[in-house]
Amino acid sequence: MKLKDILFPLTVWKRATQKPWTIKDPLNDRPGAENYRGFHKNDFEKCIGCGSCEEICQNNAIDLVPVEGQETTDGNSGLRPKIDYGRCCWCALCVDVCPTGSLTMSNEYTWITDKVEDFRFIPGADETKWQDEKKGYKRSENIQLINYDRVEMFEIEPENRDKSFIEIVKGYNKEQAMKEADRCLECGICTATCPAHMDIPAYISAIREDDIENAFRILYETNPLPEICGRICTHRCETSCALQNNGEPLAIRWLKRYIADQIPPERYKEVLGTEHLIDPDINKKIAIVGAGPSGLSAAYYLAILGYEVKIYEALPDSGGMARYGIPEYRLPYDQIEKDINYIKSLGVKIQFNTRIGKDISLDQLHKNYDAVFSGTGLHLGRSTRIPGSDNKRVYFATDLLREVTLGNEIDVAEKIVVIGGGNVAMDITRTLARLQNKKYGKVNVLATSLETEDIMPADREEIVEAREEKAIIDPGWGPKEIEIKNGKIEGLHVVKCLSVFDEEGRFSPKYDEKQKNFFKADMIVESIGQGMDLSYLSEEIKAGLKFGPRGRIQVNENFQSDLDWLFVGGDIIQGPDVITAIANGHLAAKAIDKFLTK
Amino acid sequence: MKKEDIEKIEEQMKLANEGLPEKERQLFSDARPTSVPPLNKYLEKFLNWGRAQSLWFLGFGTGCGAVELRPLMTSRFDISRYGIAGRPTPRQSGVFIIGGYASMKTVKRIVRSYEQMQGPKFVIALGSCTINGGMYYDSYNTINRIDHYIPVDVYIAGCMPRPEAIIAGFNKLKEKIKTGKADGMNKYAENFDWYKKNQKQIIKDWNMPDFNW
Amino acid sequence: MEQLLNRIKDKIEIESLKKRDDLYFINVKEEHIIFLLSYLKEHEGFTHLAFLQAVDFQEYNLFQLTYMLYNYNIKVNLGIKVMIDREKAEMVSIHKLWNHAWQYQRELHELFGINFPNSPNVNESFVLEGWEDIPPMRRDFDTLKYSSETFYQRPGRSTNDPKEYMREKLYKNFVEPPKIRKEND
Amino acid sequence: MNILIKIIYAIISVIVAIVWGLTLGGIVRKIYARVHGRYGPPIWQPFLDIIKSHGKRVSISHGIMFYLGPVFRFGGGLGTYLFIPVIYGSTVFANFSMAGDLLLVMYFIFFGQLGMALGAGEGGHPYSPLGIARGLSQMSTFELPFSLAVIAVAIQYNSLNITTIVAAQQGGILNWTLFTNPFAVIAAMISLLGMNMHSPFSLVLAPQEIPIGPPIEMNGSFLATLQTNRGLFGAAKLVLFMNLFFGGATNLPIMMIKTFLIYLVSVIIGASFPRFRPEQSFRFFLKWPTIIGIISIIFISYF
Amino acid sequence: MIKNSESKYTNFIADRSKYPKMENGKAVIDLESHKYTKLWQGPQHPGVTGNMAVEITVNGDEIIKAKTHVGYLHRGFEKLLERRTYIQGFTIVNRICVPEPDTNEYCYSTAVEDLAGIEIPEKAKWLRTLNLEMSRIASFLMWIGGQAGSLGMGTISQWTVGMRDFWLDLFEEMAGGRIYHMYMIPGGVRKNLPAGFTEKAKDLVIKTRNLLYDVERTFFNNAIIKSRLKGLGIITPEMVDEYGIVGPNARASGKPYDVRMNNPYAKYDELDIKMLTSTVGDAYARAELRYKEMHQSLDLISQILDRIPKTGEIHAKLPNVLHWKIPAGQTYVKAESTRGEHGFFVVSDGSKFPRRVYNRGASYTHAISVLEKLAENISISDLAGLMVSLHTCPPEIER
Repeated sequence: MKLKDILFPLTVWKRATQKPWTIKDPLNDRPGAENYRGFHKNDFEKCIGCGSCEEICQNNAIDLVPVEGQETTDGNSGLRPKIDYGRCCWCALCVDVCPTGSLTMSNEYTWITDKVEDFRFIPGADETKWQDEKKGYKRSENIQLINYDRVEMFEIEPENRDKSFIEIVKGYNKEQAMKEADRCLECGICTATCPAHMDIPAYISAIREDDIENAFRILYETNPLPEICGRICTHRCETSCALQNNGEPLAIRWLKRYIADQIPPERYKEVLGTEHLIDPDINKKIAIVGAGPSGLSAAYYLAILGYEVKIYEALPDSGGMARYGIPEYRLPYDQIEKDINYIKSLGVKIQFNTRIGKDISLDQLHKNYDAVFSGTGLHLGRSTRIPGSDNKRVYFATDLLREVTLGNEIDVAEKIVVIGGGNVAMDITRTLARLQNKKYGKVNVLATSLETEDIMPADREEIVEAREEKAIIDPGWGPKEIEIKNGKIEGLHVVKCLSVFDEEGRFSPKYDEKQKNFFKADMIVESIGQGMDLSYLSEEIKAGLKFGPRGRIQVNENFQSDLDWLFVGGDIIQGPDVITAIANGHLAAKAIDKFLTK
Repeated sequence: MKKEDIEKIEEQMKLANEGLPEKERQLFSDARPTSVPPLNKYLEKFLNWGRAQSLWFLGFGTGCGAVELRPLMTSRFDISRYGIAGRPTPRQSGVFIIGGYASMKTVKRIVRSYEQMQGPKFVIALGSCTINGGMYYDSYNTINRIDHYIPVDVYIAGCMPRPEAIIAGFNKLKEKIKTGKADGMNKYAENFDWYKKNQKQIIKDWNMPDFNW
Repeated sequence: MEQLLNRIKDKIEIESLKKRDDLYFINVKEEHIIFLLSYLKEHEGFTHLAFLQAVDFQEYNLFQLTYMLYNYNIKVNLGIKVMIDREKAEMVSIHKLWNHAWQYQRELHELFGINFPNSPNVNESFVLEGWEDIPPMRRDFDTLKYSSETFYQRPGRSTNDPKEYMREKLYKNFVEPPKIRKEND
Repeated sequence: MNILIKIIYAIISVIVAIVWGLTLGGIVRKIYARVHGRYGPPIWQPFLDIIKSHGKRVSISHGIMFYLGPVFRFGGGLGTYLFIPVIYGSTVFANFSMAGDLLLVMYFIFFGQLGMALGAGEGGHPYSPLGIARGLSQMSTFELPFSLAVIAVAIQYNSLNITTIVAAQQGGILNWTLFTNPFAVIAAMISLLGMNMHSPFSLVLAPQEIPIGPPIEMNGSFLATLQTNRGLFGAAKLVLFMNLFFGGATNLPIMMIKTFLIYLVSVIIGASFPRFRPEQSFRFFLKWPTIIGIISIIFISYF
Repeated sequence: MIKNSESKYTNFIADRSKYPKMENGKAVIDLESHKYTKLWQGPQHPGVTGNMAVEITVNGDEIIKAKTHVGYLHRGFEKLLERRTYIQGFTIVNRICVPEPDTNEYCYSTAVEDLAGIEIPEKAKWLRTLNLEMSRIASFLMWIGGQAGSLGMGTISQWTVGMRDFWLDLFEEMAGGRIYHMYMIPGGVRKNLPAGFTEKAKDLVIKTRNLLYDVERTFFNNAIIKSRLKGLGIITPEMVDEYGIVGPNARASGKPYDVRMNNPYAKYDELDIKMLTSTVGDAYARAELRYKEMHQSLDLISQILDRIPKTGEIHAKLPNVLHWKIPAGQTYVKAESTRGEHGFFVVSDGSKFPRRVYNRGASYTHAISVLEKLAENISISDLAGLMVSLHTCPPEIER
């Protein structure tokens, strides 16, 4: 025992002279750190109730419950997470995974109670003392537990596509599709937004499992035209995708296309299990007017229900606006054939070049068939009715597109102005650009619209691609007058458009007359909307129907008109877009079945 | 009622202690716990005040929560300022801190220790695991709710609750004691059969007396 | 290391797999295990037994036993994998080679139900007390079911699936898709 | 003097001793806390603890000896205290001082421990007898240097009456035994360390080894009695040491200061060292303190 | 490496001639003879480390036989992990050892990355190393407090556990959690260092060093500590292999095995680090070694803070974690915790859930076989000190 060893320990007393480390008031002096994982907060304005937090929670601590004052709308389920603090482990995975960033944590950490049921609460709805606390754990930008970046879709280079009508988008390959499908959160909010209410999470999950056949079956449950839809659908589902709150939405449309592309036409029956459809002994016949998406959809479902279906089509080929309104580079005709051939193979007959009202009247159909479904679509163009718009070199976009599809020669001018900012305007712009390129070797198409670029109704990628194809998009101008000299078009006078809609959301454009512009043109195409042609309805029938706003036929929720044998659907009722038409056809088919078997 | 009848009832009320081997049964008490009513109003008030001022908790780290007890007792948080101290024997402790999850093997010891504590005794349950299973809700070896097995006075949320939260929990417990609402001991005695049933359901080899005095 | 594997291959039939520079795996047959372990310990310097554990491959009706050895000199971990029958799970004890192996064997006996004859204390309980069910680490033991049946979760919880909830709220009329009328209907 | 008044005085004196002893305990806890780098419990915490212990509604007993244990312990403390004159010249604090009271006091120091041993043994907990064995062995060993020191003091002042010894030390600081017989004081102070049971001699309570040893089964009022005794006995010990070695006290404040300083020695050592192993502790007392004690006797007898 | 060490420890082997009777090298214990007492140290006992129990048979004060009982903290982690996806797993593994959760996180995350073939960014590796070293120092501070406390010197534990709390404050700023940091997520780490962290950490390194010097003066230069720890619980070099002892326990007996240097992981291969060993193998040597390793950790922390890149990614992109599948495979990843080699053996079968996750706790062997062996023939008062000197973390034994 050394003396040092006895004396040194006495130096502990040095500490007695120093200030103690003790925190004077631990309850108030110690707020949690800047990114402390304390109790939960939820910003209801951002929350969409997608349930990702519930899914990632390994403790089953989160329930999704309806909350008073939170409406269920498109892209918002109206459910909100309720957290059980008898389960939570404060790992903050729910915060990290939250696609909207609404769920966060405060730095508060003290909660004492003797009533244990209190520990189940809805952050954001229940009054808590930390709900306004700024500090606390937020979703880190540095880590991504979910992939917010879309898998790039391969497209043909502009220089390789601007002269021909070959399909631009190549579609996903297996690896890409798997990767894209992997991004899905499986919340199912998109299903409500989709007009056809397709079970999107289910088929995406099937892609992930690499079970394409099952995915294909899921598609056909609600949508018999997957190839068409997979290319030209307006994909409203993607606008409500939970991922778009923090990045790019899931490419649902491309994934649908991927599924449909994987199954060769000869295997359709085998995959869908319709190889040996029996005659269900119904002996009821249905006539369908128009071989467009709604008609085909209704025909398909009626056919698999066992009805005898016949479609009457005015044009020489089937597909309706999908064929005659969409250029081939977006939707190749062989893909339309693929879908339609399958429907035909189920026993649906199509009679082409038969215009109702002209070749055969609707009354006749009523007599010969048990029910009639009419989905005649919007084939007429609408005019701006500005001075000069009655010139013969002023065209409607729909007419031009139809002519292109029919293979008729179009007299393409050197300088063309397209009026309109929708997808149809983009379609015609790009079609004309291609034709010009073929004819003159250069492009001089200008598309203008009332709406400025940020509110243009056309898809973003359409605008981008149109520009890539050297078409000029110059939005934000209101057409005033078409200058005509000697019966020849000189150009289009426009003024700056300040706003398109008034405060109540009605169409009422306001112009700034001082800002003027003049677009030179030899040819002008109007693409500001389409109208329906209801001339096939005889007066007698019209008298039995009711008409709603904008001349639409009024139908009940089953698309049954006031004449109980006549079902109407498609663009003339809702839309216009292809998926709504398909949904209409689907519902109408079921309604017809119900109507006839009751 | 006749005296014999009372004796008969008392005989029936005795605990069976069937978990013990025959020769050990006589070594253990077979009396049930009884509910002890509070004393007269003012004296009880004074005693409650005294009880609240000096809380000795049992130094039994039943789960992860024990890791925060050491900072609590040492220089940084110094819980002794509030009259709270650890005690190594259940006989002298008045507060039982259930530190989080309790495995089946530990529940047996918790029950034993709790019963050995002398009333009034209080239980503080820390963390999610004691409330509804916490992150071990699906584990085959941890219980989900401690209040099924012993009465709990105060719950503290967290995983783990920080020392500050535990101090706040003690403050809440003190409040409860002062107002005389913390009577887990009487609750245990009154619902003794229910608690025993629950305990025996999960503790498979019950080789201890039914009530550990 | 490759040489070492070749030396072993000369003696017994093994399959080897390189996972990392410092981690190799060997598949070996059950009857060679004692020879291989003692050879590695005595002659090749794999003196440290890091662990002995089992993996349940229920679908193949096998247990995989993994002996993880370590060589202090060449600083390599070598995992030796043996497949044994799951129904009659029994393995030779290695407590004579390593003194602490009995702990692992006791654990495996309790949690997997693998028997190690002659291993000390193998029948004693390790972490469980009064366990009556099948050994809990076997894959056919459902821990959530056991837990919810035994411990009672706090009642009063219910959740909603967003998809179903929105269907209920927004498109209730959208009934099931038309059923394909097939022969077997 | 009227015996009744004497008893009333004794009661006052005992209460003062208990209060002072407990307060001293609180102060010491505060001091320890400062060394630990914290603030520590309030000084009045020991009183609150006693109230709490009395406030227990249920209190288990293990038999008649279990009751008697704390009573004996308290009796020992009371006996020790009652025969020590606390303040020199004060009638109130003179207690029952008499000729030869030093022997009685030393007897009572032992008595309490033995009583406690019986009571704790009745508790049936295996750690109790372990603690008792440690406690009694250690007591036997530290009693040896203490006895030697007391013998030296008795030889020095030629008396076994504490009052006489205190009286002999009056009149200046150099008259204290501390300076007249330093060896005896060293031996006695070392055994005081053992008596106070602070580290490194905290064998009996050693929570990490035999969780608080003998009183492991004590609870409720039993514990409260023990706690009260700790105040009383603690004060008694310190007063005895003050009287024997540090010149006694002529008034209450001096008594407080002196006892506090004597106690501080234990605290200074206690905060700096861990606990001895039992046999180390026994050997320690039997080695140097004993030798110093013998030296003190030789010193006082022949120089 | 070990020379003449034999003479050093043979001096301390207890005299076995007394009792009990030996037969075939084993003590014959007849419990019915009333010569022996059976005692339970734990689970409710302040002298055991955590919630475990040692059943001891004593003769007077001397322990004749000790038997460790564990399982009081068994939560069935390995079973639970089979029910959790790979990302969910990382939140639960850190509960395996409460005083030092980060090693678990590290091993688990790295094993998952290893199986999935993910390479994590440089900066994340540095941050992980920093986190690991910080957790080592926090754990060691708690340990030395326990070692002093087990011998009855509360002062040191009050200091060091208090100091550990400052480190926990740093953790709180760094990771958002005090005890459970959940920082090392598969793919990298969760957060960048907050502003001002480096300065705070450097201050704390200095503060801790000063405290350690105080501890050295009062603990390692303490006569009673020396007398109690020297010669207590000697681990011979032969025992290291025989019992699979790892970590400071092995290094104090002269086995140079430190995963950080033997099989460098994270960024340890780029740091200036030296293997510390001792040859004595008793409790005092172990304590001294750990004391030196604390200084080493502080040194490493300073190094890391200087070298940590200012910019860069901290997390590699993961696939959508909600349905993350990992190709089938098996791997074993180990790291050096304060108690030694801590490893995770992960088996994936290609599904969303791991097939098997096994955690090799460093104290698995030394709390059971080794403790049982070393506890024989020591005094009951030394048992707590011995147990702490082996540095046991019960939850990692039973998981």
